[in-house]
Amino acid sequence: MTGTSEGEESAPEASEMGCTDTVEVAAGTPDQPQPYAELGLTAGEYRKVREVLGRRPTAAELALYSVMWSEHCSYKSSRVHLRKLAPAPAQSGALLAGIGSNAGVVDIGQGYAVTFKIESHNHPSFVEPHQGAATGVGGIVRDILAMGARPVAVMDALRFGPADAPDTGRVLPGVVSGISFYGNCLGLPNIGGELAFDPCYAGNPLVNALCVGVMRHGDLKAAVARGAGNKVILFGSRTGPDGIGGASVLASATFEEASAAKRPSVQVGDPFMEKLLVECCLELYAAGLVEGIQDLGAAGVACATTELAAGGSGGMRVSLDAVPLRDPSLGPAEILMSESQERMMAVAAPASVPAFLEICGKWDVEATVIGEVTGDGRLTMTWHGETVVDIPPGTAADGPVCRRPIARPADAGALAARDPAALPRPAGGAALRADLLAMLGSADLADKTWVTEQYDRYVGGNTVLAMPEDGGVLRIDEQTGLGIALATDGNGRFCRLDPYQGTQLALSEAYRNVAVTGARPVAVTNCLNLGSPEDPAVMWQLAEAVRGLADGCAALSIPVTGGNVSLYNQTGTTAIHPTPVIGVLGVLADVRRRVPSGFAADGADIMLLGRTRPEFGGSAWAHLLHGHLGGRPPEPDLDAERRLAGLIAAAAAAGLLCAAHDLSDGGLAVALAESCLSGGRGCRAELPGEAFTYLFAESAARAVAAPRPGLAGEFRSLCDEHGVPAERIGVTGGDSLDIGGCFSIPLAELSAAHTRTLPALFG
Amino acid sequence: MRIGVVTFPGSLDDQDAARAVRYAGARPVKLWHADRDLRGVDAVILPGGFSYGDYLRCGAIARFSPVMSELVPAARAGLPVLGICNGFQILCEAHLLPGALTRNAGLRFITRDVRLTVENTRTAWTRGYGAGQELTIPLKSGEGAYTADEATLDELEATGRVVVRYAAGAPNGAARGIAGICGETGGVVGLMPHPEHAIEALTGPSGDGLGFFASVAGAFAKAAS
Amino acid sequence: MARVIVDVMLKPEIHDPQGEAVLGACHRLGFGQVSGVRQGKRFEIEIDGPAGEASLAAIAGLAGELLANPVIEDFSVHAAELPGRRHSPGSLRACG
Amino acid sequence: MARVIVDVMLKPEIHDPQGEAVLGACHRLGFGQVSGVRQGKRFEIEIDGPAGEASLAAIAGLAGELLANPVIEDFSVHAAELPGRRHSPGSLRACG
Ligand SMILES: Nc1ncnc2c1ncn2[C@@H]1O[C@H](COP(=O)(O)OP(=O)(O)O)[C@@H](O)[C@H]1O
Ligand SMILES: [Mg+2]
Repeated sequence: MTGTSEGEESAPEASEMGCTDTVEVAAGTPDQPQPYAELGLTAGEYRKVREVLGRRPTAAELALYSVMWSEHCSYKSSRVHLRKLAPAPAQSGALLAGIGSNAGVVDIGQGYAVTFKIESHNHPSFVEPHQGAATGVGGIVRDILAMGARPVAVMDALRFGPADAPDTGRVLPGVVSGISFYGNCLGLPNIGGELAFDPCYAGNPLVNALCVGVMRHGDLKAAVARGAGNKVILFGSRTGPDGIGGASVLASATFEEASAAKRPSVQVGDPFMEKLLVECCLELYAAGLVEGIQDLGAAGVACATTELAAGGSGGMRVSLDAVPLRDPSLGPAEILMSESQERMMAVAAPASVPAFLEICGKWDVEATVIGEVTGDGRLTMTWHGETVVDIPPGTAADGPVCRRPIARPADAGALAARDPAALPRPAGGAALRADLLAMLGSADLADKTWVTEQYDRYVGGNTVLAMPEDGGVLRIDEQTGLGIALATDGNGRFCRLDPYQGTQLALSEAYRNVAVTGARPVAVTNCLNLGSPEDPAVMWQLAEAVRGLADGCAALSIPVTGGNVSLYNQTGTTAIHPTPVIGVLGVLADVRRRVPSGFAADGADIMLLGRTRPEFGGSAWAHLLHGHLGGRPPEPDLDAERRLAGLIAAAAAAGLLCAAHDLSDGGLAVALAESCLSGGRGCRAELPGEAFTYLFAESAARAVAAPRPGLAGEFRSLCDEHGVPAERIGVTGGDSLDIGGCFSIPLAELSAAHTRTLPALFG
Repeated sequence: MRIGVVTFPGSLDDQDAARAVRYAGARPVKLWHADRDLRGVDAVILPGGFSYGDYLRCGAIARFSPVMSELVPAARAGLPVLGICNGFQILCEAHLLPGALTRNAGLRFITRDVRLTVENTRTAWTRGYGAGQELTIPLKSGEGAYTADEATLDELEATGRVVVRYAAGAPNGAARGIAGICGETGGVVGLMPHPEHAIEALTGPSGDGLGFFASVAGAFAKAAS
Repeated sequence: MARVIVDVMLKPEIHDPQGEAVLGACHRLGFGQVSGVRQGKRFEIEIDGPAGEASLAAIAGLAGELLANPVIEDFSVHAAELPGRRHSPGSLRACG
Repeated sequence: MARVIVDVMLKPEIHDPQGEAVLGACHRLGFGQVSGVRQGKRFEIEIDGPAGEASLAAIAGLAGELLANPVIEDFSVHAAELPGRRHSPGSLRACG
């Protein structure tokens, strides 16, 4: 047995030299200066803490409030805007838990529920790419675990500076190896993600990780400390000096400050411990021993205790001496702020404690009772027998709300006026051919095997579709074939041009990626990556992105179930492109009906679905061939997206399709090339109009679909029924991509252009 | 018949191995690393994963588990044992198989569907295959390069103990393209690629891997009839 | 020809799950007297010319740039006592 | 309390892709005087009691059984000169 009982004194090191800043001391020394600014609190916030407490905070309380009120934990700048995302009742029918929980939970039928969420680990991944990305995966997995679910898969959405920049050569391989190391070692298949490059991410890569979990309806867990007398148990890794100050420094300040003054120690991930923690938690849940549970992420014990206490009705008393330490010199403030990984906190009835500790012992997971639930509505903590924290937990958990100034960026007009129509267009087949090969060979559109080969996509034995498919598909139930599909998408260029429409385009794309697998999209998660909220232009981007997402989800009738906001993504005064990354979850009644993206059969008609317009603002063609960003992004058409998704779901369920692939970056030309390469066969196509526009425009709500030979007529009628414009543009087969009247590219040449780029860059 | 699947702390493909056993018509039996008990099973699978995190060396710590103290003598006495990936590493560390698995040549973890040639169809786990049959099965490992001294390699070759070989060159730098080997009697087999991830086209690149499980199950079915 | 050794260890404040896993295994194997383990890397580097101050300084530069990750690791550099010496299994040295 | 060091290196005849990768990187970074690199592991082991002959022998046993795989690796064991010594970045030692 590894547990010890509450209050068992663990030989206190004389770290505080007998001068612990207790509540009593604080009350008697109101004028003692405190380093609130160094901890990231403003003078106003510090005053607010004093007001709430009716005295100055103790050192431990100051640490606690500073991390809880950091941008990262409190969402103080974004909260007023995020309220718009609360779904209307019509959207939220299938929601079992929504925004406000660790992760939203969606009913997918047959008694199953799915929980999923995406979170950023951008700044830690810049400082230490391998460990930063690894612990990013670990953190989001614990969020899913805390909902009562078994984590079943991960995804990663990555954005870096220019592919050939030296720092990208440092950051990218490290990030990928970190995700690979942690996810593989944890046994979670990686079923998809993104990889994009843009100079705006050079000093500020984006590392967003998504985890999805599955549970039975009755298994839902909540982060609440209920029932006076119930015990609070901390279990998992010991608490060490990892990332102390990380919550406030790493996640809320700019890099210059962080590296100059207070570079915090890096958190190191232990996926083996996380695997034990996952199995241990699931066994504790199954045994009915858990009344409430919370993962420890940013702000560690401070956050877990305040959120559990604030979630319940009573209060909580904690003995910080009982927290098992890896470094015995840590004091109360450091224990509260430590971001040591692979820890969870649970509330259990006293009678359950022995069984709880026994299960932890079975999994070699150290577990310690550190406190209990009380009825006094206070969160109190003791250190060496003296009270060092005594606060109303809600005041720390809720945090301040800032209504920051908002202003449309000064360059918005000029940017919109820079119309891509003025760019020189490729004239003639040879030029079109060269442009396509250049695009396919660019790091953005190149084959991503160099990355995805480092991820285990097979573990678990339920992966039905994964990279390079549009969406990842997992089997949930072996008997019925019930399954889910997931995709994440974001497009910083579109959002830079218009964050409202750009966000809707990201939503549309993720929705469409899920739809083309044959799944019915049911829910949305999101990670809003933006610059400094102190910049009114960034706040405008945030407000517009949220408004776009809210309106988009209402139009598609699917709820936002949760997400994450990452601010201060900038280098100096230059913010990244606003980059909301949107994750969409879909459901397949039977995964045996899933639709792959590759042309895997000869002689199938190729249908172009949707309407193509000369839309090039923010397009891959303008960016990759001309380094151009300007004009208007493509027009989102959510109604058309909905019809397209309905069509493919119906066609897939009826078994009409052998392939479907959505059109996005690089338009039809890139989509056809990808379907040829992943299916291992060519195709012949005739363009229904002006070649350049048909090949490279990025109009939304489009896909190519290949009905099974002999079923094209049926598929056509279904297109009419769903009101989706459909045109037969060609047929699969042969060993080249042949665009009638334009060009022909042998598959071998296409494949070489597509596959050599990333290995050449990263070894 | 009953086939045991051992779960070590950090085992990941134990569910998958159990599913493969089921698909092959046999009954999977869970074995726990901390129990000195094989529960009377007819064969044992050591599944893939990262036992004890594999931080020291793959399989180095798992080798000392209580269950291994039962398994090693049982295997020496003829109990069929299949080690997949981490299981192969454990068998080598436990000296049930010669040689060792070292870092991939490219130093990166590789997940790739590889083609294998079955070279030995006399083992308990491969007798259902045809000699020279090609299989497409996923490989997923970071320390998968099989290594042994030249004398051992020569002996493995001479005695037909190379069970499966990479058909198109080893993607990880394995000596002589060796993907899997067997012990002296053919009851103990270890391989780096994952046959349990190739038991149906829905979730794998093929159904080619099912033969490993069907071989051992079929052998027992025959013996029982 | 000389041999220079670079030892790279995680900084003391950085969590070392590898070392912890080994420590746990030591205890299970009955080596109860072991109270802590840290696992790091050792590089044996052959250089042209002698292992004088200049070479050691160059190797230290290399270590800081390539062999160690200064964000989480410390390193030390020293000349090997016997260029070309091979570690033999179980050799006991009382040097440091 | 004492500290014992166990160095584990791949046997010379075993291919060392990590060492080779480091060698290649050395040359790319302009450290042309480096002619060979082998990468191994270093364990810093804290033991209760002094690092006398008996302890070193016990640790050698541990190394042979657990820390090194004798099929592919050699190891050596020695007492650390200063128990509790911390590696500082770039410290140069001429000992060995
Ligand atoms: N962009 C967003 N959209 C919707 N909900 C969000 C967003 N960002 C954060 N949330 C929600 O706010 C809550 C707090 O988020 P977070 O701090 O990331 O959770 P945790 O405490 O589990 O890490 C969660 O319910 C999360 O889903
Ligand atoms: Mg959480």
